[in-house]
Amino acid sequence: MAARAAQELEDGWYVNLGIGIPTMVSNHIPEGVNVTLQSENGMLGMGPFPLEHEIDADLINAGKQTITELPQTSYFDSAESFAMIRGGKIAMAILGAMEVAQNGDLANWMIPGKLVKGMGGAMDLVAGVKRVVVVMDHTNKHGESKILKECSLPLTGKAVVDRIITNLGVLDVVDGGLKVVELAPDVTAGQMAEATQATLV
Amino acid sequence: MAARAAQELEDGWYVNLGIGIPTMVSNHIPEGVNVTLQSENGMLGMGPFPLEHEIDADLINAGKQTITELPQTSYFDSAESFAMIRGGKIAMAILGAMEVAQNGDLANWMIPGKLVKGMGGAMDLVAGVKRVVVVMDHTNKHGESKILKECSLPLTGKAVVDRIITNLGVLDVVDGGLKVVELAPDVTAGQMAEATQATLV
Amino acid sequence: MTYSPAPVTYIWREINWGDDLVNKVYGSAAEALDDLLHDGMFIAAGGFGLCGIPELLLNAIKNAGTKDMTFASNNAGVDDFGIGILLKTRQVKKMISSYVGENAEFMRQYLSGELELEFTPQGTLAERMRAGGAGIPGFYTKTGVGTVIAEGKEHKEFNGETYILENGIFADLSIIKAWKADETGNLVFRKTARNFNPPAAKCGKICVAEVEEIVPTGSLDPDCIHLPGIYVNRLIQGTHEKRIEQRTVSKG
Amino acid sequence: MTYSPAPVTYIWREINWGDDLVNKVYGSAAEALDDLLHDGMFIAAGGFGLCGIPELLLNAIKNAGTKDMTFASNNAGVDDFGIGILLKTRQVKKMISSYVGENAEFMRQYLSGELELEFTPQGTLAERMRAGGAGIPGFYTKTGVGTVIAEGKEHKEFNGETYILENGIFADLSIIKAWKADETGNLVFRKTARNFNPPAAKCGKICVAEVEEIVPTGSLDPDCIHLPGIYVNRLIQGTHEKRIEQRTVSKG
Repeated sequence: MAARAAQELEDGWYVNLGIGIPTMVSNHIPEGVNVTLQSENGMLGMGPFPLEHEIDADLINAGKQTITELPQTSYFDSAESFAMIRGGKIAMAILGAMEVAQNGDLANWMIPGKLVKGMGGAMDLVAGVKRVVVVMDHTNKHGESKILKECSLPLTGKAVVDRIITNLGVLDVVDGGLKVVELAPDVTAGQMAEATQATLV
Repeated sequence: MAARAAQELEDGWYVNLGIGIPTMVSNHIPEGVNVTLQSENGMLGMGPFPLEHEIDADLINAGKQTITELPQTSYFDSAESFAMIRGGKIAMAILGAMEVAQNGDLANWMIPGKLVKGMGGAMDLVAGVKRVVVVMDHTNKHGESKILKECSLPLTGKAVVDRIITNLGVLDVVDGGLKVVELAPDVTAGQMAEATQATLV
Repeated sequence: MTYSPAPVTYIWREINWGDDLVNKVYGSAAEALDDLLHDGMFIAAGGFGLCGIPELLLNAIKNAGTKDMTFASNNAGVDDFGIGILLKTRQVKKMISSYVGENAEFMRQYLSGELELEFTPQGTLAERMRAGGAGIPGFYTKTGVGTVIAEGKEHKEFNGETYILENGIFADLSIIKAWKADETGNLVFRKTARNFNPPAAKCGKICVAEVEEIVPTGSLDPDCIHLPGIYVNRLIQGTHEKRIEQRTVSKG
Repeated sequence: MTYSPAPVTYIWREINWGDDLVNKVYGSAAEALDDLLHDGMFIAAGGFGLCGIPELLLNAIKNAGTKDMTFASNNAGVDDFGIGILLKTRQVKKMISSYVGENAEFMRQYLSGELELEFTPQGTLAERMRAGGAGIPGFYTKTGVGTVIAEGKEHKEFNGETYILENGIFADLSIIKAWKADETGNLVFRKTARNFNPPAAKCGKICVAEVEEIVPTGSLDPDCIHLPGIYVNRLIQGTHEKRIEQRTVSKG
């Protein structure tokens, strides 16, 4: 999925990759595609993890992991960082999700009754960036679809998702429901339909 | 008046001196009083006019005059400059005026029917800084009081002036009117009262 | 798991989002603006007085002959420099400014009704640009309460004090001037020539910057980038007149 | 004309505006905070995770024993570092944060009702601090529209889209951490340790900064001051642990 998600990236883009699965996307960015990664704690041009001797407590990403800088890196404060996010300057965000609805509603920050850690920058990202791509398993551990007619969990954003990439394929949010754009290898249209509660158009 | 106005300044203050008469204030800052002048075009720590060979087109004050920097100088953009003004970080502004009313209303930016140049940063300054001191002649060229019960000209700010320094003395805006704080040398209380249309308390 | 993708239809939330982030350096102001200008457009411009103005881009706009433009710019230049050159050629329909005192042609057109003028307090103008760039369509300020500026605007109480609602500025194009850029568009300004350039840069759909020098990527201090390259879509290098409005000196 | 002034009665618009701009350097965190702390106060703190947090000032607040405090801070530290140390001693009544996942004691107190929590999206929190410091009591944002965050907040349409009103944060005290300062309080931050420190600094009535090094005034580049000294009332220099939350490395 990370590799497939990496194919969403286009040369010259500024993108934000959410904490968790999507950070793996950066390991699969295609040759010749030069993207600049934003880290919402205040950095454009996020580099790879450091070598042991390069570790710097003042240089972390939004997941609080130690990272490195690149020649084009710039640093700024959190107000400026979210000004560019909210202002639509980021071309794309790739995020994980608990549930996505066919109208693009996204739930990825809390489960009522369970430990709530907070939304961090997720609500800002989905409200602000130009294009939101979700990367997640198609179903939960009980085999239930995470792609729904309506989300049951509290929302992170309303009608914000543009595309969903799962282990079964790629779906786009369009008028009236979701459109299957690709099927993963060895996945049939029937399997996709069966694993999807949302309306496919 | 500039010398008297300079006595308003206290050690350690950040102040903004308006364009015109008040800039002369900076020539009279008392010994031992270390104030930092803000220039609203994006500078703290405004220095004196340059020597001929020091002139720099990239270094001007809000009056578009060439100036110099000091060891403590910092530069920033206009949004940041007015963020600190609006946010009340500037201890005092000293400004010129056409009219001041007894409730602190200030008019200093336009005369209806005459050429209007614009308010520049004056409305932001009077709305934002902690203390507003006006320096002006007590009367206009027709001998009419500029210190009024109510302003006749369009306002720059409503109830914003704290103190007025004129050629006749110093007045403070208090409940119910203006209080004479000082009389200039050889000026009597009667002369002050006669030249002031506003209520003196 | 990897698999080959099928052809893809993108669903953009906006169309015009800056399609040329890779090759940002253009040969001239005219080339950089080539496909961006159209009559009736709304441009945000940096600069304070004649300091830090995008003089090369303004010249190119004059030469392009684009008409009926609205400019958000703190000042309107002087008769033969800055936005003044576009007033002379009647290319400007409306100005959003805080101070236009140095421009006689401006005043003539304004008083004769040829030119629209929206006076905005200087700090409100800077904040409106910054807000537009930050996705904030409106904010409350005390500036202008009780003055003509507040007329027709929503008033609201916060903690017992009255504030007015001001709107973010969203421009079609930003034109700005910086000191140095790297090839990715990271910008550094010099002294008070920074002024309105960063907020103006942020509020346009596309931003074109002119600089005195383009340096190799990696040679600017990443802790000292005034405007990150994400805000800069196109870049030109050129020679600037940098005219001085008021030459004031101390006695030596 | 000059004449000698009579005694003067000042009319302050606010009382508490920072009376000690001249001698900004204090000997220790405890001394710098001495007369600023009181039970029930509202503190804005810089830092993201454990990066760039004012660790010396937090320790001094713990030692001072100030109670019932409200903190606006993106995170709540971990159990034995950052704001976590004040949670352990039950000095905090309420947190305004976007993410508190790393703190078990926090969760225990929150779930048991001992601790109030106001979740604010990270960008909204940063902007609310910046707004408070900029004299903006409210602004509109799309962030959180249609979510629990929007409940009870004013909704307003701009250009056909719905936004919610968020309020500026006005704190009693700001505590922040920077890399270098000059003696006038001009601050420079290092890499991603800048984060919430500038917006947190701006929204307090008084700001106390801790730095790794105080350098002579004039030795910082005036074009590269991240936070001008006007925002910094008091200053201390000290040694920082700078704990790392997630040590992640590449294979060499």
